[in-house]
This record gives sequence, C-alpha cells and structure tokens, in this order.
Amino acid sequence: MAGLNINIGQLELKNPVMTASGTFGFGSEYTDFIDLGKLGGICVKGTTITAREGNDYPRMAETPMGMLNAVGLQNKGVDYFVSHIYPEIKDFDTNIVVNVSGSTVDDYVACTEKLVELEKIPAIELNISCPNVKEGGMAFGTCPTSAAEVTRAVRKVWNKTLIVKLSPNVTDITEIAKAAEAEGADSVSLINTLMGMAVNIKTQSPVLSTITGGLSGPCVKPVALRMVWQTYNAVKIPIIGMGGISSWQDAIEFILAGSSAIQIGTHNFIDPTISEKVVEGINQYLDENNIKHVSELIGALRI
Amino acid sequence: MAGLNINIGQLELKNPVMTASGTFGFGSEYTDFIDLGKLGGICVKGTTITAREGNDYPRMAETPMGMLNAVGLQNKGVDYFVSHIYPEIKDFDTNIVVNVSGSTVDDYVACTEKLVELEKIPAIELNISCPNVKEGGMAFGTCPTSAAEVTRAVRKVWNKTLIVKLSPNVTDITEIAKAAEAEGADSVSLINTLMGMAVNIKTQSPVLSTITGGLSGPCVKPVALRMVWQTYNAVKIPIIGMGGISSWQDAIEFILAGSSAIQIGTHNFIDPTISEKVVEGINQYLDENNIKHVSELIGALRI
Amino acid sequence: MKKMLDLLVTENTKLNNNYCLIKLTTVDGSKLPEMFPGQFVQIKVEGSPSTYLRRPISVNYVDKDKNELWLLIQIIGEGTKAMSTCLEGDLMNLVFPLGNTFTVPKSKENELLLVGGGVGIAPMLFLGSNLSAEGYKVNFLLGARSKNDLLELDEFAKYGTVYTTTEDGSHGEKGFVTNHSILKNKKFTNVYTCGPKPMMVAIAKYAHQQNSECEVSLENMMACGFGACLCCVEKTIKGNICACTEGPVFNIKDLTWLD
Amino acid sequence: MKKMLDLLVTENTKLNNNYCLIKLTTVDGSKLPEMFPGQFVQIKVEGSPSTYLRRPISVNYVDKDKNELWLLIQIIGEGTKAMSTCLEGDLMNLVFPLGNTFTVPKSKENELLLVGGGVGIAPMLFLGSNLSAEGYKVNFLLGARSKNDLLELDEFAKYGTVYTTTEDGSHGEKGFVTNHSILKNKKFTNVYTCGPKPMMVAIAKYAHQQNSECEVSLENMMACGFGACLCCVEKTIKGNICACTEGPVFNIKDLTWLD
Ligand SMILES: Cc1cc2nc3c(=O)[nH]c(=O)nc-3n(C[C@H](O)[C@H](O)[C@H](O)COP(=O)(O)OP(=O)(O)OC[C@H]3O[C@@H](n4cnc5c(N)ncnc54)[C@H](O)[C@@H]3O)c2cc1C
Ligand SMILES: Cc1cc2nc3c(=O)[nH]c(=O)nc-3n(C[C@H](O)[C@H](O)[C@H](O)COP(=O)(O)OP(=O)(O)OC[C@H]3O[C@@H](n4cnc5c(N)ncnc54)[C@H](O)[C@@H]3O)c2cc1C
Ligand SMILES: Cc1cc2nc3c(=O)[nH]c(=O)nc-3n(C[C@H](O)[C@H](O)[C@H](O)COP(=O)(O)O)c2cc1C
Ligand SMILES: Cc1cc2nc3c(=O)[nH]c(=O)nc-3n(C[C@H](O)[C@H](O)[C@H](O)COP(=O)(O)O)c2cc1C
Ligand code: FES
Ligand code: FES
Repeated sequence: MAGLNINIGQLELKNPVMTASGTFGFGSEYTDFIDLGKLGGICVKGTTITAREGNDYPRMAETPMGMLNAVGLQNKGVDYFVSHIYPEIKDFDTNIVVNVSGSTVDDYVACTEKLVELEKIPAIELNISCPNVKEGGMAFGTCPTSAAEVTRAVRKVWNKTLIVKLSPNVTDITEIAKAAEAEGADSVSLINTLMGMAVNIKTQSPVLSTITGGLSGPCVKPVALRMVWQTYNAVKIPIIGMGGISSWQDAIEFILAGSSAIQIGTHNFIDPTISEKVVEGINQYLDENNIKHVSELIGALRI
Repeated sequence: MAGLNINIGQLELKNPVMTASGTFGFGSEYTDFIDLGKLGGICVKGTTITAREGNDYPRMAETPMGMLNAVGLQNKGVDYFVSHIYPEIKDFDTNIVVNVSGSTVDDYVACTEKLVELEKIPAIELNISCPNVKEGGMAFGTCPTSAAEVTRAVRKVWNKTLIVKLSPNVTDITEIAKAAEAEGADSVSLINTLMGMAVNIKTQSPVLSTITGGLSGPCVKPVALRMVWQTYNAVKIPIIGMGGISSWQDAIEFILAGSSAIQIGTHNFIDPTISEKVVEGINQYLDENNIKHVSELIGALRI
Repeated sequence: MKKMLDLLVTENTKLNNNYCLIKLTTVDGSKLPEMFPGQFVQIKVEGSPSTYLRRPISVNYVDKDKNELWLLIQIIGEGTKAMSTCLEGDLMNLVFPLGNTFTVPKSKENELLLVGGGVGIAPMLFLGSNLSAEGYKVNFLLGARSKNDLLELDEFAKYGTVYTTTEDGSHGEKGFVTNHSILKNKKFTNVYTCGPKPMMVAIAKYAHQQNSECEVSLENMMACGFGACLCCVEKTIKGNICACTEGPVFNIKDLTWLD
Repeated sequence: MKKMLDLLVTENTKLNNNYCLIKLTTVDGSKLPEMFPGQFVQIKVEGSPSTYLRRPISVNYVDKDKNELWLLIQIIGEGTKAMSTCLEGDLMNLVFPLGNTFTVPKSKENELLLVGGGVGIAPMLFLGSNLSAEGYKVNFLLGARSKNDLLELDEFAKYGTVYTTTEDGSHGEKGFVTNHSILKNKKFTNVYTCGPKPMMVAIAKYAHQQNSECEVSLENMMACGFGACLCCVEKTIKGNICACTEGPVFNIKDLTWLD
C-alpha cells in the first residue's frame, strides 16, 4: 500500500481523488453507490449568495464522448446551504469543499463570509469560470486582472484553503493561474468546461435553451492535460487537475502532467462508483511501479 | 436538386464542401476513392517559403473521438510546390486552395508572392493558427494586432481570394476574426486544432515528441460550432466552418450556425469517401426540407 | 437502495421493426431490488461509439416469480439500436431503480384510466398489473400508428379492460387516443398517462375538465438519472424540479402545461 | 488501386488467447484487388467506443483460389479486441491495399531468410508463399515466447524450411531469433524481417555484418494509411518519409537505425 495522502494548502486529503462540483450533488446522491469515506474530498454544487433557478430546459446535449450542460448554477443560495444542507452532510468522513460562484466581487465575498463559520468546510473553490451564467461567472476567469481582484477580496475573508477554479476558454491559462497565485490562492483547479454548442437539424435550432453551454467528459481530456502541464510549469502552488477523467489511467496521466490532486466530474454519471475505483487503481499502479508515495509522481513526466 | 453553389470572395464553389489542409495531402491521395470534381474545393497541405522536415516521430496520438497531431508543417517548400506539385494537380476539376504558413510576416508574404502567378490557384488560406511549430504559426492567430499585421501584408500582394484561418486557442475568437476582416480578408476559416496533450503512463512520458499537439476530430465539434456561431454574429465576411465534421448532418449544423462553406479534416482518414457523401447528404436534406438553395440555410438557426 | 449491477439477458424478443422486449435477471440468482411503477433504469450501452451517456428506460414489468425485469425498447437512435442487438446470455449494466412512482388512489372503487401512446405504454403495464393485483379496476387506453405497433396487448389484457386506437384504423377506434369514445362515455376518477408530450397535454386537459386526478410520466433528457447533475429539470409551480428524482411522475397540478 | 470496401468474414479462428486469424472475401464474389507481400489494410473497428481511427493490419496471406484475404491479429488493446470478436457473416470495412512491398531478389540462387517475431510473422507468410511460388529457396526463422505462441507453423512449412526459437525452449531452440544457430551456420544473401523493433535492429545488424541485403517492415503509428496525414514518418537518410506509402518496407540502408 503506497502513500496516498496529499496536502493542498492546509487541506489534508487522504488521497488525491476528489469529485467535481456540479457533478456530485451534495454527496448524498452517491452514498448508495460508494463509501464517501474512501475519497480525498468532494466539491459540492456551485453555491451563490442568493437562490438561483438556473436556465430553462433543455439544459444538456450529448456530444461525441462528452456532453454540454447549461445548468446555470441552479441552487437554493448559501443561507439554505448553511441551514439545511450543511447539517446533513457535515459528518461525511471526507473533506467537503464548497464551490462558490457570483456575479460580482461582493457576491463572492458575501457568500464566502457565510461559510467561514462552518467548521467542517476546510476549503472553498472559487468558480470564476462558469460559462453558463449571463453576468460574472466566466468573465472573472478570462482576464488576469479580474481573477486577481476576486481572489484578493475573498482571500481577505477566508483563512482556510482557497482554491481558484480556472476557465479553459482563454488564450493563456498560465496568466490567470499566476494572477490567482500572486493574490494568495493556495491552489488552482482546472479545467472548468469548454464553451460549446449543439444544433438540432430537425428543428434547425440550438439544442440548449441558452444556445451555448459547457463541454465536459473524455473529449476534453487532451485540452485539460495540456493546460495542467502548462500551469504546472508556471506556478508553484499545487494544481488540482480535471477534465474528462474516466479511469485511474487518466488520473495517473493528470498527476504525471503536474496535478497534486484530481477531480472526477461527468464520468460519475456514467459510473457512479468510478471515484472509488480510481483510488484503488492509483494505489495499484504505485505498488506495481514500486513508487512509495503518490507525491513522487506529481509532474514527473519524463521529457 | 437544390442549388449548392457558394461564393467566397471571388472564389466560386460548386458546393460548400471542401477538404481541410493537412488532411487531404495534395488531393491525389484521394483520387482512388472519390471524384475530386464533386467537391467545392480542396485545401492542400500547409506550404512554407522553405522546406521543413516537420517534427520527430511520434507525431500523433489517438484520443477519445479524436486525435492529436504534431506534424509541424512538413513540406518541401513553395518552390517545389510551384515546380513539381502544381503541374500535377492544376487540372483537377475543383478549386485548389493553398494553405500558407510562416514564422514571420515576411515569410507569409514571400510564400504568397510565389503563388500569385499560378492561374489555377484562386485562393489562399493563411494559416495563422498552427500549434505545432515553435515560432510564428499560432502566435499570429492568438492576438488581434499580429493577425491584422500578417493579413494586411499578404493582402497587398494577393488580389485573389484571401481566407484567414483562425486558432481556437483564444479567449475571444471574434476579435481575431474582426481584425482579419478589417484588413481585407475575404473570409475566415475556423477552427484549426485545439492545443492538447497525451501521456503514456507506461513510459511516464508524453506520447508526442513535441509534448503538445493539435486536437481534431468529432471531439472538438461542439467548440468549433460555438466559435462559428460567435464569429457569424461578429463579422460580415463569409465563414468557412470546420472541426469534427464526420457526416452530412454535422455539415448542416455548421451551415445553420453560420458557415457559408465547410471543410472536412480528420474524418477523411476514417472514411476517404466522406467528402462526396457530405455533398450528397446536404443536397438530399435541402430537397427534403424544400429549401431551394443552400445559401438560405447559412446562419438560419432559429433562436 | 439504488444499485449499479450487471444483469443477465434472458430473452430479447423483436416485437416489430422498431421495438424489442428485453428480459433481465440477476447474474447470481439473488433477488432483484424492489421496483415501483413509474421507476426507470439507466442503461450503459455497449458497442455504440456515439453513445457516451447512459440511456433511461422505464420498468415495463417485473415478473416476481421469475425474478425478471422487462424493458420495452423503441429503437430511435444509436443507443437504443445497440441495446436491441443484445443476445441471451449477454450482460447489461444498469443503475436502478431510479425515480418516483405513481400515486395509488385512495379508494378501490375509483375508476382508473391508464393511457399510453407509443413507447409510453411501457410503464403502464407495470402500473396496471400492480393496481389490478391490489384490487383496483383498471382500464387501459393504448394508441399507436397501426395494429403492428400496438404491443403487449395480451399482457395488458391480463390486468384490465383494453381500449385501443390506431391512426390507420387497423385496430380499435381510428384516430388518436384523445378521440376515443370511452373518454366521452365513461368517467374516470384517476388518469395516468405516458407518451408523446402533445398526447399527454391533451389527456391532462381532458382530466382537468373532468375534475379527475391526473399523473403524467415525463421523458426529459437526462445525464445522471439520480439527482446529481440538475440537467433533467421540469418547470413546475415550485420552480425547476428534477424529473429523475422528484419525477418522472408528476401530478399535472404541479406542472405549468395548462397555463 | 486503393479501395474502401466492406468484406465478408468467412472464418474467425481463435489461435490462442491473444491471437486470431480472420479470413475475408468480397460480398458480391468479385475478385479481391491484387495485393503484394508487405502491404497492409486499414480496418474500421465496429463496436469499440474508444477506437476512432482505423487500425493497420498486414496482409497475412491471400488465397487466390478461394478469393480470401487472411489477417492475423494480436489482441493488444480495445481495437484489436473488438476485431477479434467478429463472426462469420459479419462485414468488415477495409481501406486497402496500402503500402509498398518487399524487393524480390535478382537471382533464384539467393538464400533467403524471412525472420518474424510475435505478430511480425504475419507478412512473412505471404512473402514466403509468393517467393516460393516464384522458385526461390525460402527459410523462415520464427520466434515467440513459447510453443503456444508460434502460429501458422503448418502454413509456413508449405513454403520453406522453418526454424523456430522460443523463450522457454518449448519449441525449436531456446532464446531469441537473433541467437538461433542457423545465423552462424548458414549465409543468407537476403534477409527480410518484421517484429518488435529491438529484434529488427539486431537482425539488421547481423545482416549488415554479413553484407546481406536486408528489408524491414515497420509498424509506425498511423492515422490515414495512404499518405495524407504525414503522421507515420520514419527518419531516413532522405529525411522524414511516410511509412504508409514509401514503406512499411524499408531497406535498412535507408534507415538511421545502425548509426
Ligand atoms: C424516464 C424515462 C423513461 C424512458 N423509458 C423508455 C422506455 O421504456 N422505452 C424506450 O424505448 N424509451 C424510453 N425512454 C426514452 C429513451 O431514453 C430514449 O429514446 C433514448 O435515450 C434514445 O437513445 P438513442 O441513443 O437511441 O437515441 P439518440 O441518438 O440519443 O436520440 C435520437 C433522437 O432522439 C432525441 N432524444 C433522445 N432522448 C430524448 C429524450 N429523453 N427527450 C427528447 N428527445 C430525446 C435526440 O435528441 C435525437 O434527436 C425513456 C426516457 C426517460 C427520460
Ligand atoms: C503497417 C502495420 C501493419 C501491422 N500489422 C499487424 C498485423 O498483421 N497484426 C496485428 O495484430 N497487428 C498489426 N499491426 C499493429 C496493429 O495495428 C496495432 O496492434 C493495433 O493498431 C492496436 O490497436 P488496439 O486498438 O488494439 O490497441 P490500442 O489501444 O490502440 O493500443 C494499445 C497499446 O499499444 C500501443 N500501440 C498501438 N499501436 C501502435 C503502433 N502502431 N506502434 C506502437 N505502439 C502502438 C498504444 O500506444 C497502446 O499503448 C500493424 C501495424 C502497422 C502500422
Ligand atoms: C452538469 C454539470 C454541472 C457543473 N456545475 C459546475 C458548478 O456548479 N461549478 C463548477 O465550478 N463547475 C461545474 N461543472 C464543471 C465540472 O466541475 C468540471 O470542471 C468539468 O465538468 C470538467 O470535468 P469532467 O470532464 O470530469 O466533467 C459542472 C459540470 C457538469 C457536467
Ligand atoms: C494531421 C493533420 C495535419 C494538419 N495540418 C494542417 C496544416 O498544415 N495547415 C492547417 O491550416 N491546418 C492543418 N490541420 C488542421 C485541419 O485543417 C483542421 O483545421 C482541423 O483538423 C479541424 O478539423 P477536423 O476536426 O475536421 O480535422 C491539420 C490537421 C491534422 C489532423
Ligand atoms: S438526470 Fe441528473 S439530475 Fe436528473
Ligand atoms: S499514416 Fe497518414 S501519411 Fe502515413
């Protein structure tokens, strides 16, 4: 049994496998299938200062080896999270990371302030990369100055682990990563969804009510891996890699490319037990290759 | 039989179906499989002012519903093209578009000047978006100023149809498209490949000799469609859409999203007859939907 | 409790060119989890390159004696086509049982009408069989394009009176289910329906006029099927609600269809 | 002329756990296009979601009487696994014939050695059968891990003398083909080889020392297979050359392996 524990800032993960926000509900949706205690952590659904209805149906489309979604951050708001959801999930034997979204810097700060008191929330992930909301969201993540601004503001009110989640819809993701690092982010996670679109040729209309949506699943893996590698070579803070991971082999690819931890998103829908399988697979790979600790593998790509 | 002819600048296509540069050799590779005369046009392999050996093997990797390539513009140089290849292909009964690449603005101009005299080359496609060469290439396509600069310089020496091929590896593709339009491009074609990466976990090394490469195939279709739609709403010049087209249905999606013509790339490798099939499929779709001319479908998405 | 299980195909019968009936049981002979009418399963499609997500399919019937789960499949795209080629002895990976169930009426005296159109008949067989077993009076109203597309009629007949319509008049009354004379001739206290949306809307309107209770089963597009992605939402009077957990069965009063 | 054709599977024999032999013929009984030893086909894999590109497979043998094309397949990943499950009567889509061919020696007096390792034996059967039919003296040297992995021995025996090595000594000499005593005991004017790269390099070195002509058949990764993508290049003394059109057969003198 190889060593699997990984620290991201002050966040101590028993292993590098987490689940991605928006694909894992609040964790309880998966307790019939897996033991959450086996996972390094779970990122719960994007939370905003006030409740949001999200976008109209249809909100999804299947694409070659992937899917588009346009959920649009449907959630009941941070107060509901604090009063109703947190009590239900706080005793899970894993790290719960809250994914925080907003339309303005003040939104992010206000939402974060409500989470500070929650003992069992050791980390938040700032979602500055959601392509499915009209205001804010992705806009913060496509420009270094605004990424810096929101990171700085939240850093002031949040002393636990701060992860900034980056958008792949940019010319140079390392600029944004460096901006977040400079403002004190403990980690960057990437990638959020790539902006995409699907057309129904029978009705000659877009499939999604929002016309465009976010692409995820195995189809985006090569792009995600490339961005992890670029970012690994640009920042010193740990990277949480994701985008199309559907097997332990994929997870190893992300770790070799520079991820300290990984998140599994869309593939949870296809195999709700995949996260547990990835933990086992990583462990076995390390053993078979005589690697004592997973940290030896991070960014260890032989060039 | 619906009307299929489409004009791109002065370039007259008998139908909107073209093949994409780097995936169709110089056309002769496909004459065993199809009648080139059935196609609107073919874009031949990227040509540079001097010969290039391209990158080392391995140059490709399969990915979920796509592939990465790192060919790196291997070609014998424009002089060889003019003296040896052009005479062989000039009598094809279709439009031959030469894809022009370079490391400096002068390269692009010098290469273009050699092509001006060739009667049977009605158009060139400026490749300012190749992710597989160290200098120039994609760099020109990721910034509006340099895209403008190279377009302006080439426009001065090329009075036939000028198509500028855009990179998807940007925050806002419409800015680049608008820059090319402002400098007199007759059309923009998009998308070139998305920059991606693959890792071999057995050898713990990158699959490609160049570490990163260009992603193409059905996996990129949603991103390509989105960019065509965004660009259609930003420029007035015709758009040539591509990225993952593998059926006539895909081609219709691209036309509805705003493409005046389309190019088929990677899927030629899987089905070398696909381009002819797409022409037939579009024609049949138009007939079945009582559409008299394909131009009625361009950007006709019902929102 | 929801499970992810490989089940064994015991039978795959081609009912006509577009439909097949697949019967499944457990590999190790253990009992199938308890399922309720209206619930569905999420199937992993093997051998279809264009199918990445699972496909939701209703529980058509559960044969408790044989420990068999029936799925009635209409071939409409690559995923259902690949499923339809499975052979006896193959394994199919299912996540199930998912979703809610229909409401059982308070009184056994109630007159029940179960309306199915197209592949929407699938959940009606299981619902009818359960209600009839509990002593309710069940009437089925089934519609299809032609005689050939009216499926499982013998099965339906076991659990209630069967009325049919076909568009070409080759079986039952000619026309759509919504025009069947029984709707005028008889009064139903509870109406259950599944099928194409225009049909369900028409049936819902009829039920509304008659002051009957009406439940519809939706087929919204789904990614996960168990409440994790929020993709399958239906607009209700309480806002956007997941069709996979709080549905697929909805009381028409909660929807915004008749506004 | 290259073609894209659906061929009919007439036979699929499992040779051992990792290998199968698939025989194909035309659907309409028309004659198969002419093929030469060293050439290959590009197969479209059905039913494997992870396989997007075609898979290159050598022509193992062409049975002109039966109008049959043989493919010897080693199962190494999802694509070859899916191919190996094809059944008699299935269709397989091929783009073929592709690539160049081996050089026929000038004199029939020449002593020829055809060396195959692993699945690299595939093209050697076709090459040997053709050379033997033209009156050449053919010697085969075939290597594998163990007896069980030495395939088509009866077929090889029809066209020449067969020498074998196995790593565990269960058939022929123990060790690798490169250690076989015949290499010391006999002099060959022409050596042809296909197999794992280290084996081919060793054989090429041997041939070089012996001043023999040597041709190797490469298995570079390919996307198109017919010269359109420039992905399959091999570094040669003339620069990067496509293995799918100017290969897969190369004279070792043109490669940079021995530098
Ligand atoms: C809860 C539920 C229960 C169902 N029960 C059954 C059943 O018992 N038997 C049965 O045969 N089918 C049932 N369906 C429908 C079935 O899931 C779809 O027909 C199937 O997913 C289509 O997959 P495909 O790959 O064959 O077609 P695809 O290639 O995915 O689709 C073909 C076409 O149908 C459209 N389409 C696909 N799924 C949907 C959808 N859910 N809503 C609207 N349009 C869609 C696509 O956009 C496309 O145009 C049910 C669906 C749901 C949500
Ligand atoms: C000209 C030519 C002739 C061939 N002839 C035969 C033949 O007659 N019989 C036969 O069984 N095989 C032959 N091969 C090899 C065969 O094409 C591969 O084994 C096959 O493509 C693997 O596909 P897969 O989907 O099963 O495995 P994949 O899942 O694609 O690959 C499994 C592993 O093998 C590696 N791999 C796959 N293909 C290659 C390659 N070409 N070079 C290096 N590594 C690779 C992958 O990187 C991966 O690690 C030939 C190849 C070429 C180029
Ligand atoms: C249905 C769906 C909803 C998502 N919602 C969120 C969200 O609320 N916040 C967020 O940061 N990312 C969200 N994402 C993005 C994922 O967390 C992840 O970054 C992305 O899907 C790439 O990983 P994958 O390919 O493994 O899914 C969502 C993704 C999907 C598919
Ligand atoms: C092997 C390969 C080589 C390519 N070479 C070129 C090139 O020389 N010039 C160019 O502009 N684009 C080149 N491209 C990009 C394609 O023309 C096209 O833009 C891209 O592949 C997206 O389309 P597709 O998904 O249909 O392949 C190449 C693509 C591939 C796969
Ligand atoms: S399908 Fe995912 S929440 Fe309903
Ligand atoms: S495989 Fe495409 S050129 Fe050789």
